[in-house]
Amino acid sequence: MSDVTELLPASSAAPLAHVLGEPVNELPLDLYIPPDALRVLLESFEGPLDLLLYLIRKQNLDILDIPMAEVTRQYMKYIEAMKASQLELAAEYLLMAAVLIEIKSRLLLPRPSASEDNENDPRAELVRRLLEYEQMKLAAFELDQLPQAGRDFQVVAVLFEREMIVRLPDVSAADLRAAWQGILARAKRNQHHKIATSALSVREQMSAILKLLQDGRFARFETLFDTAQGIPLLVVTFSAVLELVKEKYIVVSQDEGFAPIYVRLSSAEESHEAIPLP
Amino acid sequence: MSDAKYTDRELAHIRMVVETALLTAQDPLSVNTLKRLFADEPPATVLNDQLEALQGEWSGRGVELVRLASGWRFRARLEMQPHLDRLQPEKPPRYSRAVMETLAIVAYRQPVTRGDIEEIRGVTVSSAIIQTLKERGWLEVLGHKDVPGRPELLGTTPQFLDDLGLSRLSELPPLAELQGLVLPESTAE
Amino acid sequence: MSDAKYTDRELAHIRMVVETALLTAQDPLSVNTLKRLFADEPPATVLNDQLEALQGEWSGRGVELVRLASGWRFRARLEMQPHLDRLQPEKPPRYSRAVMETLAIVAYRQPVTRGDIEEIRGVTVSSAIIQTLKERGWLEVLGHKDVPGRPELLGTTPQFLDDLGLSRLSELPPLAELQGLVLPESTAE
Repeated sequence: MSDVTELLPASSAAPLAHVLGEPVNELPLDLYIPPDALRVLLESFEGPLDLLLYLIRKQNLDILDIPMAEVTRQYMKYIEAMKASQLELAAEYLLMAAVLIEIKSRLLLPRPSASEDNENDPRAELVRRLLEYEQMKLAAFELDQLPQAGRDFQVVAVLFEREMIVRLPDVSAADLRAAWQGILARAKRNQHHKIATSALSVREQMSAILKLLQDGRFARFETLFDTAQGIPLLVVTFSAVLELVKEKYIVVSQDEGFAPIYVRLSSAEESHEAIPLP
Repeated sequence: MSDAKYTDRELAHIRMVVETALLTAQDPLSVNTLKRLFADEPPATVLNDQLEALQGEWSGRGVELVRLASGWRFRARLEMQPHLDRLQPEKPPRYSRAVMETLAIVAYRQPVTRGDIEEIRGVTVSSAIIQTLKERGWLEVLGHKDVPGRPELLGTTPQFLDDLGLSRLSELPPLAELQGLVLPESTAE
Repeated sequence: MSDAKYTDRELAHIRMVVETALLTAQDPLSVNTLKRLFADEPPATVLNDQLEALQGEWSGRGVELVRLASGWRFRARLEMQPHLDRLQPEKPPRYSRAVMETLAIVAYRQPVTRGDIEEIRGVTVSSAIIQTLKERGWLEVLGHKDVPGRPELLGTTPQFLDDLGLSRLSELPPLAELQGLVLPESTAE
């Protein structure tokens, strides 16, 4: 954070902003806003109309009495400061400065006749816009005061279960991919989770071997391998066995050298019993 | 009365079915929708009578039956919210002033283009603001203005009124009187 | 009775708040949750009495108050179904995100334990989710991992492949292409 910490147009008591540690309690009448306060200013006002309304309402700025050269010079400074980040917004404030200057200059010119109709008053259009904006600003505030569903009141949501017709959700392979995208998106946020893609075939073989051993009996090591399916599958199957042993899913045993090798599920004899929680 | 065709028992049954439908519905239900609950559709007058009877039965309870823009809905009374908030501390966020001002302009001046909104607010209106309000189901595109670029004409949805507990746009808070703003009298003249 | 401490009026208020909370809740509410509705939490016996009173008040109506394993909830009675069905042409049901993610993890990473799934999802996986998928015939227990607690090792079934129209697991969409397609979920508010 910079020294600029706060600017609250709504409250007259609190400082408008802090610039270089010094509280700014009111906007100077000549429109000059210290450049350091500008960022906060832009965040606090919804735009040049909002700022102008504030100046008129709270600071009694007379829009007819603005020193043009000074305002122009200052606005150019702001534009310079804003250029890096918010050029579009800067342009809007610049346009407002131009409008003010135009009004002032037209007022200085002699009027063609002594007519009193508003159409010749260069202020009329600006006043109309300010009024319209203020009306909408107040309306927005009023709208926000209305109770909102979900925020200020809840709607009734009684369950209606169609128990008689059980319809099961359809799932497609694409849904699975979408679900995985969801996991990835979260994992990117929680950086500590690493989700790597893995060669499915080893995993697939691991499941196949576990299914083969599901009856709980010992199986001869060689029965796990289907020699008819080619060498790649044999390699994958062997990797799967190693993985299963490493992760302690299965136990491989051999009584003595060159004796048959047996494979079984870890503690298969208990595997269908409920495990009491510790 | 058209109700005369129905026995008290039949009316009580209609009331029960309508109540159940409203309690389980996600959204407000119109009288026309409620008719469809019945194989033998009762006339609107009968349903309206029963809806008003239900409204009476529910008065003074924690939940009320209200008539909104798109139909009837049960909702918790505002006084219940402090209790309900104790169960769900995370509330939907409040919208920023930029969002609320955009919403107000659409609500009071519809149909409007984004350009109209920018003209009134004096600043650019980001697509994100419009998108937020569309996603909330409060703004919709009513058509396109027949000018170069064919900009979208935006308006509010019935759901906007429903969510604010209003039955029509004319129930929006009245706008402040325009002549209320007085510019400082010029000292130059 | 512990209810003696409460006046009839206080009990009626408790009943009204509890009823409102149950009518607006998405999920069943346990007595412990219902207690939290009140700044000054009433004892469970008081709440149980009021819940039973409510259950009585609602009997014979289109909606009933039922006690489930996870708590109390209102639901429409089955007899109302023919009416309600006329209103909402069926929307195809969908599994929740939690169920789909669990299924995806088992499909791609099998054999896995529930702990593995939780590790990847970063959140607890309820037994109900696993149960849903087992009942669908899509997940099965392949064995038990030889670690403390001996957790179940889960894998997908042939029926899962059949139902998704796949002939083998390697026909699942490849995951490698997914990297970079998704942005991290927003952590803002």
